[in-house]
Amino acid sequence: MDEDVPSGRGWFEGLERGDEAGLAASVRDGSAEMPADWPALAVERGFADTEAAYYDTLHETALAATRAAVREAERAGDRQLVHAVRAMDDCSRTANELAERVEEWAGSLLDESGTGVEFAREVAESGEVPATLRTLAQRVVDLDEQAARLRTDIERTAPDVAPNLAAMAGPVLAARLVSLAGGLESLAKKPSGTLQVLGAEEALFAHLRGRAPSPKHGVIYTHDAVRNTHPDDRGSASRALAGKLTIAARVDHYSGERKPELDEELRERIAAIRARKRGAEEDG
Amino acid sequence: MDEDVPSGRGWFEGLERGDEAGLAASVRDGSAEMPADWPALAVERGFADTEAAYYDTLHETALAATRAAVREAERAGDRQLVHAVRAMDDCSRTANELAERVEEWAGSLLDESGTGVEFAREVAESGEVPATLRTLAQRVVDLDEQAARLRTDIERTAPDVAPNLAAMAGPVLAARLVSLAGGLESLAKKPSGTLQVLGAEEALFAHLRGRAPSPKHGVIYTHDAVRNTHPDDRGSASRALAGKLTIAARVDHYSGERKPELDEELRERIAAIRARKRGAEEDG
Amino acid sequence: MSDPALPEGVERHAFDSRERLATRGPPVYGEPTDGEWRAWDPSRSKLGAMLELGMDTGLAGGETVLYLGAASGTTVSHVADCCGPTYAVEFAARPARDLLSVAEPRGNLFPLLKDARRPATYAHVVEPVDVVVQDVATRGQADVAVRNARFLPEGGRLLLAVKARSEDVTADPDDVFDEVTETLSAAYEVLESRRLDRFHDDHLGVVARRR
Amino acid sequence: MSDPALPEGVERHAFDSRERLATRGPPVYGEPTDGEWRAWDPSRSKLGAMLELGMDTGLAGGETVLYLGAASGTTVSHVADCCGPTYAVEFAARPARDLLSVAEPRGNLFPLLKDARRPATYAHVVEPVDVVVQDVATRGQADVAVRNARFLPEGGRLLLAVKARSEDVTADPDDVFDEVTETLSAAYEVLESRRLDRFHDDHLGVVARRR
Repeated sequence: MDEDVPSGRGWFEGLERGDEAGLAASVRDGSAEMPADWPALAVERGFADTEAAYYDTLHETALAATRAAVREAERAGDRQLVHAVRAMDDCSRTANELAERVEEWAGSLLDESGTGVEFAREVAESGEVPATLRTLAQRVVDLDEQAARLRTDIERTAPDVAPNLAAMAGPVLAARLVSLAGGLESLAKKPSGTLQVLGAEEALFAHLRGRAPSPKHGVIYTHDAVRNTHPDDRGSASRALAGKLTIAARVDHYSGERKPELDEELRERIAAIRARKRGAEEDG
Repeated sequence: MDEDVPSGRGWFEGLERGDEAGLAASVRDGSAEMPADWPALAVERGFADTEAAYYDTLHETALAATRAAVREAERAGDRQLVHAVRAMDDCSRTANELAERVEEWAGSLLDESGTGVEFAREVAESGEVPATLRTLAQRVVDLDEQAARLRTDIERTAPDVAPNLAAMAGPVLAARLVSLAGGLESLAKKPSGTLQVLGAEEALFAHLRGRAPSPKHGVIYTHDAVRNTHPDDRGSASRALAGKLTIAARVDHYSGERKPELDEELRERIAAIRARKRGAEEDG
Repeated sequence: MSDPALPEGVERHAFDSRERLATRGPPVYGEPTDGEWRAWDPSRSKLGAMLELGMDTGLAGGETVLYLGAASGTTVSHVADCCGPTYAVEFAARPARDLLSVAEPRGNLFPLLKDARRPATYAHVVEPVDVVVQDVATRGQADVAVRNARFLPEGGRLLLAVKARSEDVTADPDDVFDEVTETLSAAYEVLESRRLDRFHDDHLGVVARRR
Repeated sequence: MSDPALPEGVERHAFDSRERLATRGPPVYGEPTDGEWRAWDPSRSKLGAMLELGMDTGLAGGETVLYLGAASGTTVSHVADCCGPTYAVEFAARPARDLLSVAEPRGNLFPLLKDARRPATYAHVVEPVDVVVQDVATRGQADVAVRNARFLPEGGRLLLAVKARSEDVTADPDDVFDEVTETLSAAYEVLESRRLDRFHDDHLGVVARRR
């Protein structure tokens, strides 16, 4: 193949040096079967005055393109997290559903009965039930252990994908928020009021149809800042928590830098809410 | 302990000799810590004129009580069948749900993807996915195998519990009908038209609300007599099948005797429906 | 034709020119008959085997009997043929269906679908008896016999068939039998025990008397 | 202090009174420095090990380089210090984040988040080069080198680190290395190969020239 006739377009071709976004996109998405003397071609075609100028632009563009690609790939890390948390919930749910079946079935055969995964664990080792019921109970135990394994993975992964959100919400709640929003980017772009009620969509829709009060919180209810705050102040606490979590998600998405001061701000805000006098302020 | 002072009431006490149901229930459900000379006591207390008369009544009552208890226990056999078929459906359903999760997750990681339990089987052995996804896929495989194991059990048990129904419908469909009716007794007591649409409750309710045509068949659709009959004749085939299955369920419940002639009657009826000329008879 | 070691009502009769135990009563499972007499097959019946092997069961005929583990009624039908009021306890529903057919023509046979481990569930029906015959194939067979000792007066007989494999599938049958004897001693004195291997693998026949 | 076997821009310097390879450039991971010079640790770098072991890499300094498998940029930072335009391809996002920091102060280092198995995805950016340095830890390492031969003129150098365990965790490393040499022969002539065991277990350093 003749090196002077490139089998694809150079990354700079058809673009201006000032078009940083276009150039970065071209580096990321373009292709050519064979390389060519791109520096010489760039000068020849007027993209750059000199090869040195070409390399300067290439340097800036490669950094920008790679930075964007890295960020996007790490958001793909958030997609793995979403898969993991959904799989965890699936495993817990199916473990509980099958545990109910085991409960009903074993209850018809054993004098002493029980409930849930713990009972399934007993049934799996019982000598007094048919072998098929024992293996069914073992499936429940397996699913429960799979859920635990997924939880461990999430606890390990979430701080990588969303360091501030994971630190503030705990890895599992962080993963659940990312999952409910459909990804870290989309979580980062949501207003704090939406994050506040993620997971309470049913109640929210009922509210929007005028049939229920506005929900105060969705899955963030499981956070200590809400759960361990006096019921009268939970609206304030939810709003404050949602606000800080939104900031954490944005920092995670746009810079990825860990900012421990965010945690401290949340702690102070919640302490203030809990400390203030009952009724001294109007509260939701 | 003094044998003359029984530590519990004799089965006949407080009852009349003519109260057959009450006496049978007392034999089944009563209790005493220690035995006593019940024949002498029965005469002494005027339940029977002589011990011979007492034994006659005991004989009849023990037969009646045991017959009822046997029938009920065999219905308990049908309850085991109900547990097994529901567990089988639970395992298939959860295997498929988790397989979808595996599919989504593995699809984000592998170039070549697939669907369902078969794909999960591949993922469970793939070296290219995280270990946790592999074990998740293994849970799918395990659940699928558990469903197969339950099916084998049902195939072995159903002919014991409901020999005629199992022979006519096949063991799994027989178990499903018993399960949908809530037991063999309640299946035996349903009119044939109800058996015909068991499992099509949604469609039936829609019909009753005037929003849909009457359903022609429920789970019996999976029976060869319906599925392999020309669509125009499926209404007739469903009715005929439901009628014969109802008879089979009744024979199973009330006598438990195997009557192979029922299968033959069904075969002939379905052959007649399939053989008759299109449009020569009015048909649903 | 009567035999001094056999209870009244049990005799040896020739069926197909072979001498076999027999009782008088309606046939149950298509066994050979000779007039009113029907063969009692020791390989289908532990008690039949005990009699065939010449064990001293103490049965004289006409006793009141509690039979634990009646199953489909093969043995208990012969017991009812030669004894008095016979209470037949069986826990499993399917064999009990057959037991019903056996009991129907026998006015002195009272079938009960009960758990032999829970005598209080039938003590309101069963009177004190002269003999307990037991052939249950669950774990804790000796314990079942001890629990049912309440139906026997002092000196009353226990005719017990013990299945070694029901206790521990891995243990040596002799150890199992020793342990059964030990457990029985809480309520019984063992008079005689003999392996029934000729008719029933891994089974022991025990004759005991209520202490 | 210069060494005839080393490229221009790579010298041996004393750090903590120990002679070590060094290049001039901004430090990357807290390595020891001596003025503008910073130590090039052969146990953190396959190319460093090849130089330390005295392999004839053919590097003179100032070459245009395509570096495949740049990881977090430790080695490629030294390459960029002593060479000309250096294209650094890395496939994994997390190390590439560190590679960005390494590349920022080096105007001749161009980081690319690309799959080295798919050269068409970066041939529109990478010019023909004098040297390909490759240290990818995936299966098919030799195949990656062959696919990237398109960037080299005839006689251009390939400096390749082969990790035996990436190919087959069970096979004998020698067999793996033989097979790699065989695959390479489609596009390269192997000039020298040496085990890097002293610095890197189960690794082979290969110097080859484009046919």
